[in-house]
Amino acid sequence: MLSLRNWEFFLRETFINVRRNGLMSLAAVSTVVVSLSILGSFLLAVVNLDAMASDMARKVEITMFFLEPVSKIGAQRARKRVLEIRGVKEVQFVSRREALNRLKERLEGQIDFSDIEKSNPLPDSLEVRVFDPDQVGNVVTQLKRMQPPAGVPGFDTPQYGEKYAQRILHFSRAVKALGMFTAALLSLSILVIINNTIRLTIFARRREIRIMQLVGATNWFIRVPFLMEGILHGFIGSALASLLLLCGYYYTVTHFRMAFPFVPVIPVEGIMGHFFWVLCFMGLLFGYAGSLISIRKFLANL
Amino acid sequence: MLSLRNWEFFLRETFINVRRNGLMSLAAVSTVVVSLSILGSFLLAVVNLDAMASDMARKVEITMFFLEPVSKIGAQRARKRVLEIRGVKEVQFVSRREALNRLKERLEGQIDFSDIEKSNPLPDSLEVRVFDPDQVGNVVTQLKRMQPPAGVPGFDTPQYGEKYAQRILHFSRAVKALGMFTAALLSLSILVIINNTIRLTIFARRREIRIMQLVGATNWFIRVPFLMEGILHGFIGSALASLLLLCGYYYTVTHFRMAFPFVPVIPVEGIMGHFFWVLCFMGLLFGYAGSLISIRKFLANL
Amino acid sequence: MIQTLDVSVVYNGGPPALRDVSLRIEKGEFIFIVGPTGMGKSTFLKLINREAVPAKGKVIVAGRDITKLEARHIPELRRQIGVVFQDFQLLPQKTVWENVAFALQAIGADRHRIYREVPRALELVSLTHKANSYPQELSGGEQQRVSIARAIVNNPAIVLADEPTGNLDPETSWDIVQLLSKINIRGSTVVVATHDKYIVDGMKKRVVAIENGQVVRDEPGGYHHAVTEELGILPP
Amino acid sequence: MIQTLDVSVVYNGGPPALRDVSLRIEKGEFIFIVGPTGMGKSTFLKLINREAVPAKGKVIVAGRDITKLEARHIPELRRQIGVVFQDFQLLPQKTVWENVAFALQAIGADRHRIYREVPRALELVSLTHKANSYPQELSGGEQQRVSIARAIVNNPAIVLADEPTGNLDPETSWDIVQLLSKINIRGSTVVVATHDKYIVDGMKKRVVAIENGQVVRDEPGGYHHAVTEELGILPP
Ligand SMILES: Nc1ncnc2c1ncn2[C@@H]1O[C@H](COP(=O)(O)OP(=O)(O)OP(=O)(O)O)[C@@H](O)[C@H]1O
Ligand SMILES: Nc1ncnc2c1ncn2[C@@H]1O[C@H](COP(=O)(O)OP(=O)(O)OP(=O)(O)O)[C@@H](O)[C@H]1O
Ligand SMILES: [Mg+2]
Ligand SMILES: [Mg+2]
Repeated sequence: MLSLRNWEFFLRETFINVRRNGLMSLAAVSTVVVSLSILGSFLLAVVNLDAMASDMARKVEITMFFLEPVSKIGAQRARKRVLEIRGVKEVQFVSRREALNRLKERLEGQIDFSDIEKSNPLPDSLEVRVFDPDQVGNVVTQLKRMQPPAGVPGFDTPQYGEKYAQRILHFSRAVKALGMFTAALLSLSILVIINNTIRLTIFARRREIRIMQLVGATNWFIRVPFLMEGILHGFIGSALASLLLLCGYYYTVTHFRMAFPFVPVIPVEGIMGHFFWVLCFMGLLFGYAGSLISIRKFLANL
Repeated sequence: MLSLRNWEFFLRETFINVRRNGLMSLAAVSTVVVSLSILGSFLLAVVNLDAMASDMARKVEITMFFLEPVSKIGAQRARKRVLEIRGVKEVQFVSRREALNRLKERLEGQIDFSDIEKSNPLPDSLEVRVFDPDQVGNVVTQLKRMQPPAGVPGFDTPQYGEKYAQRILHFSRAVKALGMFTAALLSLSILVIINNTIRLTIFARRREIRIMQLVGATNWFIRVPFLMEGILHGFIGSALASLLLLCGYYYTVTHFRMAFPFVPVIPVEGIMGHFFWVLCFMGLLFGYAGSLISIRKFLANL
Repeated sequence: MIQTLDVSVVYNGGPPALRDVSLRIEKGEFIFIVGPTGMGKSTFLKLINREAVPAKGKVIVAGRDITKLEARHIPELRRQIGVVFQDFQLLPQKTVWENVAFALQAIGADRHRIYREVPRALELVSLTHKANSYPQELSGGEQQRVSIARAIVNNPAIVLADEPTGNLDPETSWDIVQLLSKINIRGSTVVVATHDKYIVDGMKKRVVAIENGQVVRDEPGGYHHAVTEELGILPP
Repeated sequence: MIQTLDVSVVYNGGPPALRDVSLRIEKGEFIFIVGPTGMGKSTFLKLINREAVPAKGKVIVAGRDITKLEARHIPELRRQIGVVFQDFQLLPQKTVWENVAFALQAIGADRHRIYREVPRALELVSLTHKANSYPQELSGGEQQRVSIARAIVNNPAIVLADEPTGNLDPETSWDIVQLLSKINIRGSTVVVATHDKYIVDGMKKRVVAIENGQVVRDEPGGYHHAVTEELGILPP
């Protein structure tokens, strides 16, 4: 039934319709552009927020205090041992001296350090970072079990801001969940909007559909050009939206980085290809779904 | 020209049109609902983010270290003096003992406090909070100039996390600016969407407009029912959106508070009245503007 | 009084639909416009209610050259003219009653007048029983009669009827023409474009024949010149 | 062969538009349906292409009871029927050429056939020069002829013409009826609903008169019974 001849007809038909219904095409495309831009911006924001939250979570540190002062070589050995534990990403040795310097910096002006500096009550330590913040608990358990290598003093119980870590983790998970939920809701909303728009463009041509039926055209013959039109509108709209968003994102990221160099943002290159195609696919899908749903109603009363 | 009789006609006309064009009315209203819900959610998020940022900024503290240990009465006198300074909101006396306890808590396990506890190298201090984080600089200047009351030791230079405060302030301002900018952009997008939808509903009835012109109806006579329809659609849509958002917000806030009790969120009561009316007004305005812009085109070719 | 002076109408780039047409229709006249299909009858009627704007020439209606009318004054002109459109032009979302009433509402008539005139007009075209139907629910002839009722409901000074009997049987056609005639006697100028030979021959009124956009005949009599001669009516 | 058996049509709740109509139209017949306006002629034609569904009775077209036809088989039926609609039903977004071509495209005709048949059909109704115009740019009679061209372009087994000459002058009307007659001679069954007394009287074909939804006369002859008697043609 779907011969080449038909496809030729449908293609010509679609382009003619788009051209002759300029106003409606414009309305449909601009609605797609605007609504997918909204959706896209939101997705970009969520992706970044998620990256930030993960970044925060990744900063959770476990500190292993040596029970006694340790030699450089001993520290290195201990460090290697810790690095072997699964889930550990990074281990840094912090000497008592360094630790004191850090403390001084932090409490500058609040404490008179002259007394303390002489005795230095701070111990040597290892700072452990993990790959996956979810694994902190596991890593700590293993750290507790670990035997220090020969010639190296043992460790105190591993310390980490348990409450803080929990909170950050909680937060990062909430961001992810909320982001996904809201993205789903927003996608649905955008689908409603695009569907409404396409429905109205078809509604404006309901008489034509009726006439085609009267002349003996089958429903699929009438439907195909409308579907193709929906797809075309969706695709053009989403391609424009993608372009707009990428430019906007590039601009924003550049400025944001200058203003907040300490906040991690995903670079344009990191999302470009992927994002572009996802959005175009969405536009296409929404256009198709919108016209499929809408035309059904008008084809009903044969 | 606008007699009572006309208004009666217009009102009846509007309601008849809305009823007879059920499908179009549904499309228009649901588009308004969805798009204003998006806008509304965004505004709610921005308002809350802004509140959080302000809250953070408000937590910036200035610490005044006494040069020598101070008596309770002396501390009270000094506190009063500081409170008189413009822009100061709150002043709290922190004794050396309290300060040490706090430090212990913060550095738990990192330092052996037995040495320090004996000598306690921490000074007595006043913690000063300001009303407006923008005023921190001013307040500090005044604190520096301040003479301590008689019988009270002087102060060290006031200390505050200058960099941190700047950052928070910067951040809070950025949130506000970005929020406003994005809100404006989003509003514009929503206006485009609603305008497109209304334009399509009018487009579907372009022949009717032409017929009315041929029968001798003036443009304003044709226009008024369309405008009223736009307003009605906008109003109904926005009222529904408001309701939806308030319910959703109430639900979200309740759950969010349970999950993150330390994050300040604006309670439903705080936004209810105001928000409801703003959104309805927006819907009304968008509906009106949309139909005004759209109908113009179709009235042109008399 | 309606008068056209050397009027030509050109639809975007095509050959002229009317060429140098000069015609004078007196107040209170009853006139038929006849001619083969696609020769310019409707275009001539459209000139009078300014649906069409001439490329050249003057169109004078009630002493005013309406080719220079500003857009905002067009409704005033159209309110003095009742038009039976060849394609009816009924509002699809309105019932028969509302369609007829709209012509009165548009001129700002009060409730009282509307409730008096609309039933009367529907009565005249025998459509009282279809008052609450929508145009799509009517037969072709019924739609045509709604268009007629709307055209005459506000007693316009001028009635333009474009093929008002194309969808009516001979008996009903004759009734409708009698109705137009009655309105004419009450003072309205009536211009009827028609293909209905029976009616034109039967009425023995002034007949203007348009062919290829030009007036080729203008005399009282029948649809064809032969009939006019047969009737023994001489050109004035 | 078209046959209706005790068919009644009721439009949502109103009085029946057709009442117990039984009519048999043989293959290759040429038949006129006449009757006053709003009495059910169009409804009768709509039964045949299943635009209208009877409340009661059977409608048999080409040996099949189409009242029980499934929705997806309706296009097959309609492709065998060319319809001249009373209100033309032209696609406003398509040119004259495209409108006529659409009837062929819908039945899956190839390019070659389309490029051969469309110009031929336009030629038959003398509209070759308007091929690239849109329906809104045509006069009433021209639109009507486009509708006719579309109805005959694919040589349908049945042609239903609803008031095909309502917007045409007597000469053109006669040409169109001759055209339908020619198509009839080539084998199509032709059913014409009309008010045109000239044509019915001139053709001397079978005439079915419908009044108040019922067949009140069925005989070869003229528009009115009197004419039939005058012509000296007796009912079969
Ligand atoms: N809007 C338009 N755009 C382009 N051409 C037009 C337009 N309206 C009419 N024409 C052309 O002008 C010519 C005269 O049209 P008009 O409608 O005046 O004819 P008519 O005498 O009323 O014919 P009919 O008896 O068929 O109604 C026709 O050839 C027609 O195609
Ligand atoms: N869709 C519809 N809904 C309701 N009533 C209808 C519908 N179509 C037709 N009718 C009614 O059915 C009756 C017959 O209509 P039909 O169109 O068959 O008449 P007709 O003989 O073709 O008249 P005409 O000569 O005026 O075209 C009319 O009274 C009409 O009002
Ligand atoms: Mg005409
Ligand atoms: Mg009919």
